[in-house]
Amino acid sequence: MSVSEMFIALQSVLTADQDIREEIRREVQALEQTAREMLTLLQGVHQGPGLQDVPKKCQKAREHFGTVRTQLESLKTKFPADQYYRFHEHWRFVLQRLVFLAAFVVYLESESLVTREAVAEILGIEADRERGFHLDIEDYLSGVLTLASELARLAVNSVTAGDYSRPLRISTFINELDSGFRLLNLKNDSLRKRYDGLKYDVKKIEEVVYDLSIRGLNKEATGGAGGEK
Amino acid sequence: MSVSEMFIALQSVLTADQDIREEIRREVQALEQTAREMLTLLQGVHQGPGLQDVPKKCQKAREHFGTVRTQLESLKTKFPADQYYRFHEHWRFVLQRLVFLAAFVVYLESESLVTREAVAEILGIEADRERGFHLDIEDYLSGVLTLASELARLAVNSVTAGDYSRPLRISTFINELDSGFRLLNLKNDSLRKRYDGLKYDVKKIEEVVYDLSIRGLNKEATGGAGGEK
Amino acid sequence: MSVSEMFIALQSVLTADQDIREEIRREVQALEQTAREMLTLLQGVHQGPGLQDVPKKCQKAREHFGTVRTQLESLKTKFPADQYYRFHEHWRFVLQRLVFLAAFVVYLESESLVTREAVAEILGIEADRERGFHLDIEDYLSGVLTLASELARLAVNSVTAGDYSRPLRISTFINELDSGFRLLNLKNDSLRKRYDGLKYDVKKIEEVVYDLSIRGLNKEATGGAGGEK
Amino acid sequence: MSVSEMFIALQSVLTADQDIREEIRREVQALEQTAREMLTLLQGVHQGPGLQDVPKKCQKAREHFGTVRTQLESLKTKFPADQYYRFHEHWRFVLQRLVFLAAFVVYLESESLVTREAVAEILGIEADRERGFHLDIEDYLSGVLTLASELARLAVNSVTAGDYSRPLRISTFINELDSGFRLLNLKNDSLRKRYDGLKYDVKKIEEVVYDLSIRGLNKEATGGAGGEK
Amino acid sequence: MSVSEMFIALQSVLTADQDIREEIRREVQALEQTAREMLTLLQGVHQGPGLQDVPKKCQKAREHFGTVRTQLESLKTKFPADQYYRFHEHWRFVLQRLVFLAAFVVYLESESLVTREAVAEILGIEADRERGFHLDIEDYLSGVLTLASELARLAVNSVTAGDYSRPLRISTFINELDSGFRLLNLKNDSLRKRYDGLKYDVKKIEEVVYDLSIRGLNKEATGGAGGEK
Amino acid sequence: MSVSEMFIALQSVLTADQDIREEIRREVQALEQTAREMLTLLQGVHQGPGLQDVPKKCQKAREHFGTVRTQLESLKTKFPADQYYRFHEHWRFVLQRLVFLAAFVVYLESESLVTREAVAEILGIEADRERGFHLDIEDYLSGVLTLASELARLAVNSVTAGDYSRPLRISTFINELDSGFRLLNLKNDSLRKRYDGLKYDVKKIEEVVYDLSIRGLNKEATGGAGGEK
Amino acid sequence: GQRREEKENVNPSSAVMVSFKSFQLELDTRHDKYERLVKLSRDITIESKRTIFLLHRFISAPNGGEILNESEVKLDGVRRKIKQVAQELIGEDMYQFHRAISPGLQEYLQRSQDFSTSNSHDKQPHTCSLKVTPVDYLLGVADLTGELMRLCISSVGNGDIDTPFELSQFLRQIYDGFTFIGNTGPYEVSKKLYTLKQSLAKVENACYTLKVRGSEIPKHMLADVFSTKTELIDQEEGLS
Amino acid sequence: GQRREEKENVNPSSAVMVSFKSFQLELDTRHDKYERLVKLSRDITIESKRTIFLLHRFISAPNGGEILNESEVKLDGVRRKIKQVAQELIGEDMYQFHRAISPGLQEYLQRSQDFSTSNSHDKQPHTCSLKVTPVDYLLGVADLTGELMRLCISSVGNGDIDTPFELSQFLRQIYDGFTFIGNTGPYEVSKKLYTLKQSLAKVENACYTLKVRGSEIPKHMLADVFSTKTELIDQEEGLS
Ligand SMILES: [Mn+2]
Ligand SMILES: [Mn+2]
Repeated sequence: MSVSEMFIALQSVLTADQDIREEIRREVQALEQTAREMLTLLQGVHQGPGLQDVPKKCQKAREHFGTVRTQLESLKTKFPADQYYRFHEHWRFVLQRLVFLAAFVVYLESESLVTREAVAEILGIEADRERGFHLDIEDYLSGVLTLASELARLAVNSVTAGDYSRPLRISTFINELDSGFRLLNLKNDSLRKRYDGLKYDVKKIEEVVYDLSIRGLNKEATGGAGGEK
Repeated sequence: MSVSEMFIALQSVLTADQDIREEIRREVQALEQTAREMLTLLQGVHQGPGLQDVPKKCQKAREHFGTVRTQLESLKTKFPADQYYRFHEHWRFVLQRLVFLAAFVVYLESESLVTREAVAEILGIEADRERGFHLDIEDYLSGVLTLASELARLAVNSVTAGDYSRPLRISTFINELDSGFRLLNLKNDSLRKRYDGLKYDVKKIEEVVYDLSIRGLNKEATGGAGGEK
Repeated sequence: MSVSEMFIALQSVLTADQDIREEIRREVQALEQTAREMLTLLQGVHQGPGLQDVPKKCQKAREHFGTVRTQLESLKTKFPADQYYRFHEHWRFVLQRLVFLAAFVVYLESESLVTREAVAEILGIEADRERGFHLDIEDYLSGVLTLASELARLAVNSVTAGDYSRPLRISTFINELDSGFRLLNLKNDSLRKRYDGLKYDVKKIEEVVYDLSIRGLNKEATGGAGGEK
Repeated sequence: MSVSEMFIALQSVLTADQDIREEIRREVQALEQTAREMLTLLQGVHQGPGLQDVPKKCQKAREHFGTVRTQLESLKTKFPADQYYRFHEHWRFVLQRLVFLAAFVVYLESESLVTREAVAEILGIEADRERGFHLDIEDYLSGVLTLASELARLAVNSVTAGDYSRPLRISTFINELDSGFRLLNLKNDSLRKRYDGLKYDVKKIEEVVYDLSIRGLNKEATGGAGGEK
Repeated sequence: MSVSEMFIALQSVLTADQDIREEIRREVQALEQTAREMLTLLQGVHQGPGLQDVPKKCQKAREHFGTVRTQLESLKTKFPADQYYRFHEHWRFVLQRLVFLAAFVVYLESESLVTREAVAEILGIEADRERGFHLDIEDYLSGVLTLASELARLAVNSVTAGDYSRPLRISTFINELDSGFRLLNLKNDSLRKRYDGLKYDVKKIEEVVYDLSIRGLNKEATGGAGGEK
Repeated sequence: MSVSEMFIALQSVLTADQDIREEIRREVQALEQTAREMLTLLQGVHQGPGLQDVPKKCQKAREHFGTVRTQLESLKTKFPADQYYRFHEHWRFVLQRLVFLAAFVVYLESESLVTREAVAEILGIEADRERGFHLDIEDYLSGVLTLASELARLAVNSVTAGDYSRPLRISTFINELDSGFRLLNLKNDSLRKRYDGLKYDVKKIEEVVYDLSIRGLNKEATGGAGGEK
Repeated sequence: GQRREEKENVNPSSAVMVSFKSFQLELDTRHDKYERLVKLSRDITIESKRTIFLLHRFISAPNGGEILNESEVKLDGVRRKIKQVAQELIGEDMYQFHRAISPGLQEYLQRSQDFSTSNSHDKQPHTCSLKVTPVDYLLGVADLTGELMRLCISSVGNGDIDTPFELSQFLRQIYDGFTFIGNTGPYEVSKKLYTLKQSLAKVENACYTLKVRGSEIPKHMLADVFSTKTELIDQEEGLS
Repeated sequence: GQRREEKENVNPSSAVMVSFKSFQLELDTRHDKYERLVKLSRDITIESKRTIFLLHRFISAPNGGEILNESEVKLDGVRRKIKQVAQELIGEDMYQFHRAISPGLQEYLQRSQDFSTSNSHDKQPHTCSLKVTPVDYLLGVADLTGELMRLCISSVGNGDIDTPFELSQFLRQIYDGFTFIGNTGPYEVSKKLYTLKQSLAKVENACYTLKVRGSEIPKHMLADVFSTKTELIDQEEGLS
């Protein structure tokens, strides 16, 4: 093979690579669009009457996840299965966002933390690297951290909407999450930075709980919320 | 044509271009001066008694827009109409600032979002690219985002001034704006970055509303403000 | 018109803009591919035997320019004619490269400097801003400067290939070019910086001529080359 | 005069210049040491009990200014009076810092903005360029901007220390300063950038005042502070 | 004096300063234009027949210096005499270039190094700081270093033009210059860096002389050149 | 020890460190001055008659090394003996230059490579780290590389001066040096970069030898040089 | 092209070649040692960071010996590495390899100070034969303030309202100290001032928030707060 | 300051805590592997560089088995390290750790190409289970051209005047190849174009010099040159 033939071959490899990236980018854009729609839908819970139709919003979100699964299914076909990390950067961001959305829906439905396996199932991908297109653990954790700050915001808006019990339950939930994260040895990377933000979310929720407790609203809440939930 | 004749011809083209830029720069400086004066005028609403004479401030600002229109009129004459984007960078920044000022005045007057068409009219330019010196859509959006952070500040200062109803109305307005922006698929980097800031403005305003709610001041507000508005 | 209706309208404008950019990018990529092929072709003149088939290479390059014209023709249709400068950045680089290629071919054919009008004709575009998709003066100059450094390299390699007359002719040409550039009052920073490089090209070529002179090879050359040219 | 004699003469000029710079550097180092000591002293006001002995701290700082005056007096003697701008860079930074310190002391004493003339007097230098070693206007403005951010910090720490009236007064002061700066048409890049920071200081202080207002602490403050001031 | 009155006063000072800078910039542009014309004129010596009419070129250049003197005279009037170093950066570059041009003319006329005093006289300014608008020593040295690299180029081109004696004389001159510079203890970074370039000029010229020697052309030269000079 | 006492202690350590550095810098400046004088002295060998009084120049240089030894003796006393590498950067450059000067003198005297031990002795320092202020191996090698490029220049100038045997001897010497350096595994640091330059020196000398040999001057040389040396 | 004779070879046993062979050995030995130190430094950094995380866990949930044991094990590992570094440096000028080991040492210092601030069992610094330069020490201290800031925010989140005030006091002293040193130190130290200022601001803001929200207790249902408090104290006692 | 109750502790055996414990293990394992690979990559880089130096020595003084043996030993070391890398990556997605191993691999590639260009004994690439990405390959090639340029300059210095012309041919082909790829590859590749252009210019200048100086032979004492040449050839034969 002559030098110039070799470079022609190399260029065709590079071009193929670029084409793959182009296709991946297109798929990712579609995913981002769906994610944005879900986000708009779920943002509704922060506004006054929004907390009432949580179940309906969750149901609608679940339908969107059907679209997401189809889109991810299509994404998988765009590149060789064993080169996940070669193209990881392309979908990393949107996958973290989808993890957050799944975790938010599951939290709103059952006030529990979605497991990595459960998110993978909701998104129609694998939890385990060996088995195919999977959910990287750092992306899962990153999505969970987004949930934490969304819940801090929800605690604030629940009070505005007159629901005094939810902040207390959020507080318990977030404390457990915080303890979980404390177990991890994070490097000085983006996850570590985002984890530092969790402390502020915990602090914010603690302040809401404090505001409720000094006004005795926490008891009222505990009473009232029992029936609501 | 000899090489040197050719270069002499080229130089005369270059000189003409430099002269145009010089003139544009002068016009833009005058616009910046007017914009700065309007800003000082409107900043008054953040201070104690400022909220009372909002109408008067708006009226004065409207007068300044007369000057702006004259200055923009003059700017238009400095370059061929079809070379808007050749010189766009020169006036981009001041135009975004003027959009913000117009949007702020309109909000203070009617608590509504100024449309692109309306801003264009206030500034005496076109909303439509084909019709001449126009308002680029990204510049419009950038000005609107500045409005959002100004309103977050206004929410805070309204409470200080004892007006407890305004933050609630600002909250509704900003939520609508946020949903609007979520409809957009922003590619432009600087705009996207500025849009990320909107999230903080929304949160800030929600916290103000929370502070009012937990102290029961929001009810008080709705009562008192009904008449005020 | 509600806020959300307004933003839907804005999004459609933004989408249209993004689509235009996407299409332009595709056309530019095709142009870059052609330009790269021409470059590889013309770089052949630096190879020992390459100087022999200069005419053949030039002819082939001329054929490539046919492709270039078609591609530029297609590029023009992708956006409104009066928005040249809105999208200028997209094709600026490839256009400079094409100017260089045209100037190189013309130099190899006739040892003269291609005029801006002639380049425009080779590329099938306008020399004059008012008449449509045109060749910006700075892009023309930038391409010409690239020619200068290519000729410095050619002077060296001509000697290696045993052609002692070419460097002398290149030297005269480049000196004329240098005088031409000195007539310009360059403000554009990137162009000015590139112009500073011309000085080194001039010096390099002078040193080649010196090496030939001191060995009496310049006389030999003038003799032999008279018939060759 | 031979070349070497000429260069020997030149070297003696260069040496003289280097000696001047060396001496200036030494004086500036001494000034920096004094400035650092004053800073450590005045930072004490942020400590809980620090606000009590503000008068004592100011008095001590005033004594340090005696040292500063002596040091500046010595600095002046190190170079010809008409070469201020030749060596400006050497003392620029420390002079800005001293302006800040003077402005801080004056604010703490009288809650007013020190004028350029007054700073010059405190430092024992001229306000007026023509009269000798003077205070450059940009250095004065830069020092004043440092004051603004120090006051933002002071507002926060005053509240922590239980002084609820000070933030209100700081807010009024900083708003006046902000309006003042808006009258300027800043070209100097570094100053303009620093001025952009003022906006954040204003906002921070407004939020402190807000926090006090919503808890009714501002009224309490005005009552208590009336006598204090 | 209120804060706003104070800032209005400050603005008027700032405006005056900006106006001065604007005027200086205009004068400097005119100087640059003249310098560029002289450069084109003197560049002619590098080309074949150019060495013959050196005296005529020098005479013409001398006439240009008349224009330069008028322009510098005008520049001086634009700012107070004792603020030379406040605006030094504006004319620094063009002054270095003019020093080079003067040094080149003087070298071509008499093959000697122009003194600082002589340059100052040619430019119609002072050599001595105390006496007014003067020639800074570093700017003088910088211009002289430019002469060195111009002479390295001239040595090369002299050989091409068949003048074998000039390189030998240039070699002696440049060696003297190099020894002169080695007497200086340069601290100024940009000057030191440029001085490092002198080493290459010296080496280049030595290689030209070597090329002549090994071919016995240096003897031929000394013979032939004796009459020529 | 309180925190503030601790910082006072730390500052005094830092100040002491700075004082040491200041003193070192002063000593190094003196060394640089001596080195510059020696350089001017030895540069004489490149010029026409310079090659004749090599022995005298070497003797004078030897005297200068007396001064160097005294200055290095003084430098050693300025810092703790076991912290050589803490301050290494300060004297690294001048030490490399002194190594070069010593190596140049030794070469001129005996046409042999000075050993590390011998340089150390000439400079009055240690070759061995354990025994005190020593000569770092990389500094030694760096100085030797400077010698190589000085010899390349000397080869050129010897020919000009009519000494045709010296280039041949230099060639043998530099070839051995090149083989030596080839044994080293250099990191991608400044030494590696400087070593890359050696190849060009070897090439230059080879060219001189070639020029001599095609003219048969090498034999003449070998004959003539026997007596000369 | 024409081919010309290659040059004669250099005698491989000449004095020059012999000495360059010894230079080869010397340089290789030095580079190898540098490499080993870089690797040790990386290990020390990682293990020190993990120990810090461990301590944050301990502080937030001081439930016992398990974590302390684990941290002792980790610490032993780090100390072993440091001993290795010290051994590599026996008879050497440590400044020659300073760049290789500095990052690890700083991280270790930070960890060991963090530890001694929060755990009184172990206040004395570990004796190891390594000298710590004042600059490394200062940089370690500056890095420590970042961890303390995190601790402060966590404390507020955990309802602990004393720690922030204590920490703000301490951080302010460190900040004042750095201000006092200012630009007399090397660039790296003055560069830290900005980060330090930000950390301090976060802690001061936390204290401010605690104060402001604390100001409301007396006015709203004061009695209720007290009863809640008693209740919770009872609960707490029941737990312990 | 007032002290408030600390929050109740989180149950350490809750589902969340259990899964986070497993996350801890997974992350630590991954980071440890990354660290090991970084260290291996550093070793490979250093040893590859040393092998390159060895080969330059061989080329300039091809006096035998000693150097070739030494280089075989070194090569074995590098191959062992590469095998270790391959083992670490068994069952892994190599792109996950690409950043850790890429520098070492590039240096190794460069070395092995350098070797095969100059030594026909060993033309086939070593089989190891590592896949090399085209980008790493290109970067390795670009780096190789730097070494070849050095070789070219050395050749001229050693009086070898064929090698430069051969090398210039080869480098031009590589340069044309990179030009052809242009900006279709990632940024790192197009960034190399500039360095490559400079290396090529150095080689082209060397050829130019050879040509120009060669042009003088016929005119000056032509016979003498021939006699010298014969003389030297004799000498050379005597040596071999
Ligand atoms: Mn740390
Ligand atoms: Mn390499």
